[in-house]
Amino acid sequence: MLTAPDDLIQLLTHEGKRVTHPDFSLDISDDEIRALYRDLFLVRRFDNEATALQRQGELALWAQCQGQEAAQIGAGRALSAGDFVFPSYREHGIAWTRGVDPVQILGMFRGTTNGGWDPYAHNFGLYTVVIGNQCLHAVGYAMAGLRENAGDVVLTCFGDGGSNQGDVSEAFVFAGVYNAPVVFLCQNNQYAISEPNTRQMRVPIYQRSSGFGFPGYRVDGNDVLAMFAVMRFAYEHARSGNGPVLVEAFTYRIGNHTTSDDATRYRDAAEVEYWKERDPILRVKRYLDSVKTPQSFFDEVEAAAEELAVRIRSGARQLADPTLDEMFTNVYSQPHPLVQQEHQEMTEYFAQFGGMQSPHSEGGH
Amino acid sequence: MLTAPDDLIQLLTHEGKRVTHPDFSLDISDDEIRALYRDLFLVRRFDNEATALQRQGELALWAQCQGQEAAQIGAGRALSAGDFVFPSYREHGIAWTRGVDPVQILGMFRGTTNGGWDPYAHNFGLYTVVIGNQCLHAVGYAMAGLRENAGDVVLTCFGDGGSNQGDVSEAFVFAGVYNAPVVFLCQNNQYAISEPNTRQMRVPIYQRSSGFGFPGYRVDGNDVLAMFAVMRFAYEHARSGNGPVLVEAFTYRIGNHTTSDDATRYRDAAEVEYWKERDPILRVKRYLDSVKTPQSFFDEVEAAAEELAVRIRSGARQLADPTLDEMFTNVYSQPHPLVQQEHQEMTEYFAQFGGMQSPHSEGGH
Amino acid sequence: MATLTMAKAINTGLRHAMKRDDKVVLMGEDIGKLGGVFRVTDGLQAEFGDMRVVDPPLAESGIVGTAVGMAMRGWRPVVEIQFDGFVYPAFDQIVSQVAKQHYRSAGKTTLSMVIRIPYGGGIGAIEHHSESPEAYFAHTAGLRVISPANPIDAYEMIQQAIAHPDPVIFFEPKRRYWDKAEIDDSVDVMDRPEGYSQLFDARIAREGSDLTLVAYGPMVKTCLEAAAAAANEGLNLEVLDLRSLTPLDFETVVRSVTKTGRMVVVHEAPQFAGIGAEIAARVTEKCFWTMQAPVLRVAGLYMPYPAARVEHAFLPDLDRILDAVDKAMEY
Amino acid sequence: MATLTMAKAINTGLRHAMKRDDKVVLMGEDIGKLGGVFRVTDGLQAEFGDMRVVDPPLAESGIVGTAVGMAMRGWRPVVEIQFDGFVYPAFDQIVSQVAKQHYRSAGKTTLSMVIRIPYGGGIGAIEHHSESPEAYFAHTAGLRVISPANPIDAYEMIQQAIAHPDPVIFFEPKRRYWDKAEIDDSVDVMDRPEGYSQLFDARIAREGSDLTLVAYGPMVKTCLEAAAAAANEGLNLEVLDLRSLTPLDFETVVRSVTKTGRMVVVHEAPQFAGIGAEIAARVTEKCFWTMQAPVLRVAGLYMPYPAARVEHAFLPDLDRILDAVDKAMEY
Ligand SMILES: Cc1ncc(C[n+]2csc(CCOP(=O)(O)OP(=O)(O)O)c2C)c(N)n1
Ligand SMILES: Cc1ncc(C[n+]2csc(CCOP(=O)(O)OP(=O)(O)O)c2C)c(N)n1
Ligand SMILES: [Mg+2]
Ligand SMILES: [Mg+2]
Repeated sequence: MLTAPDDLIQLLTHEGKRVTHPDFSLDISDDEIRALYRDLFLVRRFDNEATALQRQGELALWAQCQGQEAAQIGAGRALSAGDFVFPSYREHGIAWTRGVDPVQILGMFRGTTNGGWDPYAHNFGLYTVVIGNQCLHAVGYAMAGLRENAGDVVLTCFGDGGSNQGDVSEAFVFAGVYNAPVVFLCQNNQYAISEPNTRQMRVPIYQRSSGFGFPGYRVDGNDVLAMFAVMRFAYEHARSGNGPVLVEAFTYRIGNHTTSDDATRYRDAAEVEYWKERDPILRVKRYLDSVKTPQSFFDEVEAAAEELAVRIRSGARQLADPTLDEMFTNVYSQPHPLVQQEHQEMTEYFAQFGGMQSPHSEGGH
Repeated sequence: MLTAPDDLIQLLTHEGKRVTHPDFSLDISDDEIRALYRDLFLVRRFDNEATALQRQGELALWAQCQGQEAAQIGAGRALSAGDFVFPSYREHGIAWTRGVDPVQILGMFRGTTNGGWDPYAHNFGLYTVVIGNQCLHAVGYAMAGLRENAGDVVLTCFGDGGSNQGDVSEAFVFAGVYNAPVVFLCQNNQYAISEPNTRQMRVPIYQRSSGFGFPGYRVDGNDVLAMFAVMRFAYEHARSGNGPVLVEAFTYRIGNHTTSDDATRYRDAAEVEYWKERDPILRVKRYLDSVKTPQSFFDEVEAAAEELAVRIRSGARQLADPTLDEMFTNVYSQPHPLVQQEHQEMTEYFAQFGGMQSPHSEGGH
Repeated sequence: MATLTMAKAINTGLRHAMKRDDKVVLMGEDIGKLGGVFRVTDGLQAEFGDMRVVDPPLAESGIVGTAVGMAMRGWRPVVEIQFDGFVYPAFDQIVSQVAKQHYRSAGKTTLSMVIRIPYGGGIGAIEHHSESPEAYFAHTAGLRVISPANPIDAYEMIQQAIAHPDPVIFFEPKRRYWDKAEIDDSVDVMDRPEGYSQLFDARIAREGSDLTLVAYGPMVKTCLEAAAAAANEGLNLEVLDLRSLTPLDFETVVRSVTKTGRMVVVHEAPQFAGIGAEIAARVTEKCFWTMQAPVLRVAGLYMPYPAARVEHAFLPDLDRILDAVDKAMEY
Repeated sequence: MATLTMAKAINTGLRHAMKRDDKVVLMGEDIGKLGGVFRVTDGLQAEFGDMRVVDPPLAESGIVGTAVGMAMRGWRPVVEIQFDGFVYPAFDQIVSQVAKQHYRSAGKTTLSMVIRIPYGGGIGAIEHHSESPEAYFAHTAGLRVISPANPIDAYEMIQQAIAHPDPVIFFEPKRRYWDKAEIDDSVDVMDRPEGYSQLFDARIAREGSDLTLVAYGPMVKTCLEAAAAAANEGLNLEVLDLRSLTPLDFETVVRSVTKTGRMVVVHEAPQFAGIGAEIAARVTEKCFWTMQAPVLRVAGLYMPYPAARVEHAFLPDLDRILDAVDKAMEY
C-alpha cells in the first residue's frame, strides 16, 4: 500500500502541528492560515458540488481535485497578479485563486463549450486535455515575457503520468536553455487514471529536472503551508533570473480519476483511508483548533460554502447550449468561405425543422 | 572556442600516453590495440572515399563521421555478436564492426534505396533519419528480448542535438521503467548541424539520465580505449539486469554536417585545428610508435585501406537504380489493390516510351 | 453462441488472438487492471499477466515506438490509443516508421502490429474524445486502415488484423461499443480456411436499387436507419459498409453504383479532404457515364469538434442523410 | 527592382515583416548563423539579433509548442520546419493546439503564427526530405494552408501570411527555391491598401479554353510547361494556380471549368485521399451538367517517397500531365 515518504518538505504535519524545515520557513499569521483554510474549504465544496451535479446529469463529466486542494491553493496563493498559469484539467483550486468563476469551469464538463473563460481576464489559461501540451505553451509564454522584460513568472501544471510525455521533457529543455522564468508543478497524486507511479517512473519525479539543468523539490502536497513556502521560493527563484524550477507536490487523488472512472478496480479502500487521514483540510482544521479558533469562524466559512454551492447549482443549470451561429463562430478570426458556406447550408437545413433541435446523444461512457 | 573538458574518462591521452582511471581499467595487448587502429584507419578511409565520391557526383550526399571513429569503433567492438544496434545516420564505424559492407551503406546516399542492408543479417538496424525515432525502437526491441530471456543488449545512438527530441526522453522513461538492457550512446560531436551545445542543453548531456533513474558517463570520445572500456562496462551492466546506461562520447565533428553543409559559416578554423590535434587515430598511432610497432604493420594497413577504397569506388558506381517493378515492391507485404493498380498503370504508361526513363532531377541542394 | 456487445466482442477476439500466438502483446494506457476506459481489455491482464498485457508510461509516441521495436523482433504488439484525439503524439512514429519500415528495408522488416483507436463522436464527451482522424492515415501509404461497424465484424476483424503481417490501424466506433449481436465466440476466426483474405472486402449491408449509401464504422448503422426510413417513402436504398479504407474495395462500390446510378457517402470526419472526397472522385471517374447525379457527401463540419451539446448538429444523422438522398434523387 | 530567387524573395519578405512588426520572431533549426539549410533566413540573425532569429533546441514539438505560447502573448512567431518530413513530431501541437485554440477560447486567444515548411521532391534528396503532407493540414479545420508557386507570390504571400491573425501553414516548393523573377523588393507588401485580402485567391496562370489544369506550389510551373507543349498540338489549356488550399478558391476553379468543361488536377502528394480528390468531388458536384469529362488527377504514387533515383517516376511531370489531358480530351 502506498504511504507517504519521509523526505517530503513539510511545515504542517497531518496531526496539525507546525514544524520547521532547514531550507524553507514560513512567517505566517493564524489569520492568514484561516484565509487559506477558507480557500481549501470552499474549493472542496465546489468540487463536491460539481461531482453531485454530474450524478444528477447536469454535467457529462467531472474531474475531481479532492485531496489536492493544498497543493493548488498553496501554488495559487503564492503567485503574483501578473503571473500566468497554464493548467492541466484538474486545477480547480488554482483557478479559484485566479478568480475564475467556478460556474465557468463547469461549461466544458457540461458540454456547452470547449473552454469557458477568458484566459487574459484571469491570467489563467484554458484547461488543456491533451497531456503535456500546455507545458510548452508556458515556456513560450515565458520566452516572450523575457523579450518584454515583463518580470512575471509562469506556472504550469502536469501530473505524475503526464511527466512522461515528450512535450514535458521538451519543455524542460527549452526552459533550461533559455533560462525561462517557469515553475513546473507536478501534482503527483499517485495515479495516472489506474496506473500507479511504479508503472510511470523509475525514480521520484522531482529528480527529473536535474539532468535538464535546474533544481527539483519534493513537497508534502497535502501541506498548504509547505506548498505556499516552496512555491513562493520557486517563483522568486525564477523571477530573479535563476531559471526554471520543478516542484513535485506529493499528494493523493482521493476521488476517482473522473466521474467515468471506478478506482475500486485498481486500488484498495485501506489506501484511500490512509490518505483521508492525511487530508489537506483536516490538518489545517486541527491546527486552527489547536490555536483556539472560534467556532464562529468555521460557521462563517460553512455559510459561505453553502452560498457558493447554491450559486454553482443554479449557475450550472443556466449554462446555455451554444446556438448554431455560435457553433460556427471563431473557427477562424477572419472569414473563411468554406465555414461560411457550411454555416449557411446548416442554417437553411435546420430551418426546415424550425431551427436546430435540442441535443440528444446516444450511448455515453 | 570549444576545448575538451578535463572531467572526461580517458585511458589514452592525445599525446598517445596510456593513463589509468579509478573506475575503468582496460587489460588490452598492443596487438589488440593494433587491431583497433586498423578499424579506425579503414573506417577513416571509407569515410574519405565516400566524401570524394560525393564530390565526383557519384553520391547525392554524404554524412561524414571523421573525428568520431574512436567512439564508434570502441562502442562497436565491445558488443557481443547477439547484441543489436539501432543507429542514427552517421554510425559508419559501428556498421563496420557489424560487418555491413560499406558499399551497401552508400546506397541511400546515392539515392538507389531508402535502406540498403538486411538489419537481421548484421544485427544492425537501418539508418534512421528522423531524429530520435530509433531510440524507442531500441527500447521496444529490448523489451521483447526480456520476454525471450535473450540475454542480449541493445545499443542505440543519437546526437547532442537529438538528445532533445521527445522520443529520446520517452525512450529513457520506458527503458528505466522496464529495466530494459539498452545502452544509449550520445555522440556529442559539439554540433547539431550549426547549433553548438550551448543552444541545445543547459548542463552536459551525460547528466540527463539520472532523473530517469539510470547512470550516465562522460567519456573522451576520441579515446578508443576509454570508449571500449566504458561501453564494455555499460553492456555488462545492462546485460546483468541492472537496466539502461547512458554514455556521452565527448568528441568532435571534424568535417561538415554533411556534404551539403558549409561549417565555415558557423565555426572557426582554429577550433577545428585544436580538435585535429586530438584526432582519435593520431593518438593511437603515437602510442603504437611509442611501443615500437614495425613500419610493416602500418604499410599493411595502408595497403588494406587502398584495396578497400578501390572496392568502394567500383562498388558505388555499380549500385543500380531500382527498376519500376522494384519501386512498387514492399509497400506492403501482401497484395494491395491500389498499389497493384498504380503499378500496372505506370508500367503501361512507361511502355509508350519503351520503359522507365533514366533519372533527371532539377535543382539539387 | 452468445450475445455480445461490440466491446465484449473485441475483448473476446483479443483473447483468441493471444491464445493463438504467444507473441501477441497488448499495450495501452490503463488496459491492465482497469481493463481500458471502455473495458475492451477487461480481464486480459489477469488471464495473461502483465508481460502480455502492458499498461505503459503515459506517452503515445513511446508506446507506438516501442511497439515498433517489439514488432521488429517478431512480436505482434496490439496498441490501444485511449481516444482518437490522443493518437497525434504518435503520428510521427506512425507515418515515418510504422508505415515505411517495410518499404525502407526492402521487405526485410515486417511490422505485424495493430493500433486500435476508439474513434468518432456521439457520446457527449469533452474535446479530443470524439474525433475521426481516419483520412490522415488512409492518405499514408504503408498502413492498412479498417473499421468494423457491428459486433460480428469487430470480433472477426480484430483477429484477422492481428494475424495480418502488415501494420493495421483499427478504428473502433466507440458510440457502437454497446451495440449487441449474437456471436459464436468459441471460434478462433483464423482457424477458418479463408483466414484474413476477406478482411478488406466491403459488405453490402442492405440491398437496394435506387441509390447507394456508402459508409463505414459508426455511420453504417445510421445509414441503415436512413434506408429503413426511406423505404417507407418507397425509396429502395443500398447500403455499403466499406469495412476497409485502405485498401478500399472500389470494385464493390462501382458495382453498386453501376446498378443504382446515384451515391451518397457518409462519414463523421469533416467533409473537406475527407475520405468521402476520394470515393466521390474515383467513382465519378470510373462511372462517369452511368452517374445520374453527382456523388453527394454527408459529413462532419469544417471546424474543431464542437462542444458536446451541439455535436448532434455536427454529426451526420438520419435526417441529413435523407436530405442528401432527396437531393440526389432530384437529379 | 531586383532579380531574386524564390529563396531570396522569402528572405526579403521576412525582413520586411520583421522591420514592420517588432513582435515577429523567427524560430527554426539552424536558421541563425547558418541562415537555414536553404539560406532562406540568411543574414537575418546578424541583422536582428538572436532574440528575433532563434535557432532553438532540436525538437519540433518544442519549437511549435513554444511558438504557440509566444503567440498567446501577442507575439508573431514564424517557425521554419527544416524539411517536410520533420513536421510530424509537431503534428500534435499543430492539430490539437495551433488549429483549435482560437475556437476553444471563443476567440479570446488569437494565434498569429506562420509555420514555414519547405516541401515536395525533385531535388534528389534522401528519405523524409521530399514529402508533400499538405492534405493532412488542409483536412484540419482551424489552419490556413497556402503555397506560393513563384518568387513574386512567395515574396508577397509570406508578408501577408505573417500579418494575418490566423495560423498559416506556409508550404514552400523547395525545388523552386532557385527560380528567379524580377521583384520590387523595396515594398513592404502590407503597406498596400489591399493588405492580405487577396492572399487566398487563386490565380489564372495561363488563359485557356479547352481544359483546366489545376495545381499549386511546385506543380504550377510543370503545368505551365505542359500547357506550352499542348499549345503546339493546338490544345489551349488554362492553368490555375490555387495558391491556397484552405480556404480554397472554388469560385475561380468553377468559373474556369464552366468555360472549359474539362479539368485535370496535379499535385506531388499521393493521389489517394489527396487534396485533388476534394477538388474533383466538389467541382463535379457544382458542375455536374457542364463537365464533359470526369476530373482526372495526376499525382504522386501510393507508396513511401521512393529512393531519389526513381523519384522522377513517382512525381507528375510534363508527359504524365499531357497523357491525362489527352485522356480527358477523348471524352
Ligand atoms: C496525450 C493524451 N493521452 C491520453 C490521455 C487520456 N488521459 C486523460 S487523463 C490521463 C491520466 C493522466 O494522469 P496524470 O498525468 O497523473 O494526471 P492526473 O489525471 O492524475 O491529474 C490520461 C491517460 C490524454 N488526455 N492525453
Ligand atoms: C526530426 C528531425 N528534425 C530535423 C532533422 C534535420 N536534421 C538532420 S541532422 C540534424 C542535426 C542533428 O544533430 P545531432 O543530433 O547532434 O547529430 P549529428 O548530426 O551531429 O551527428 C538535423 C536538425 C531531422 N533529420 N529529423
Ligand atoms: Mg496523476
Ligand atoms: Mg551533433
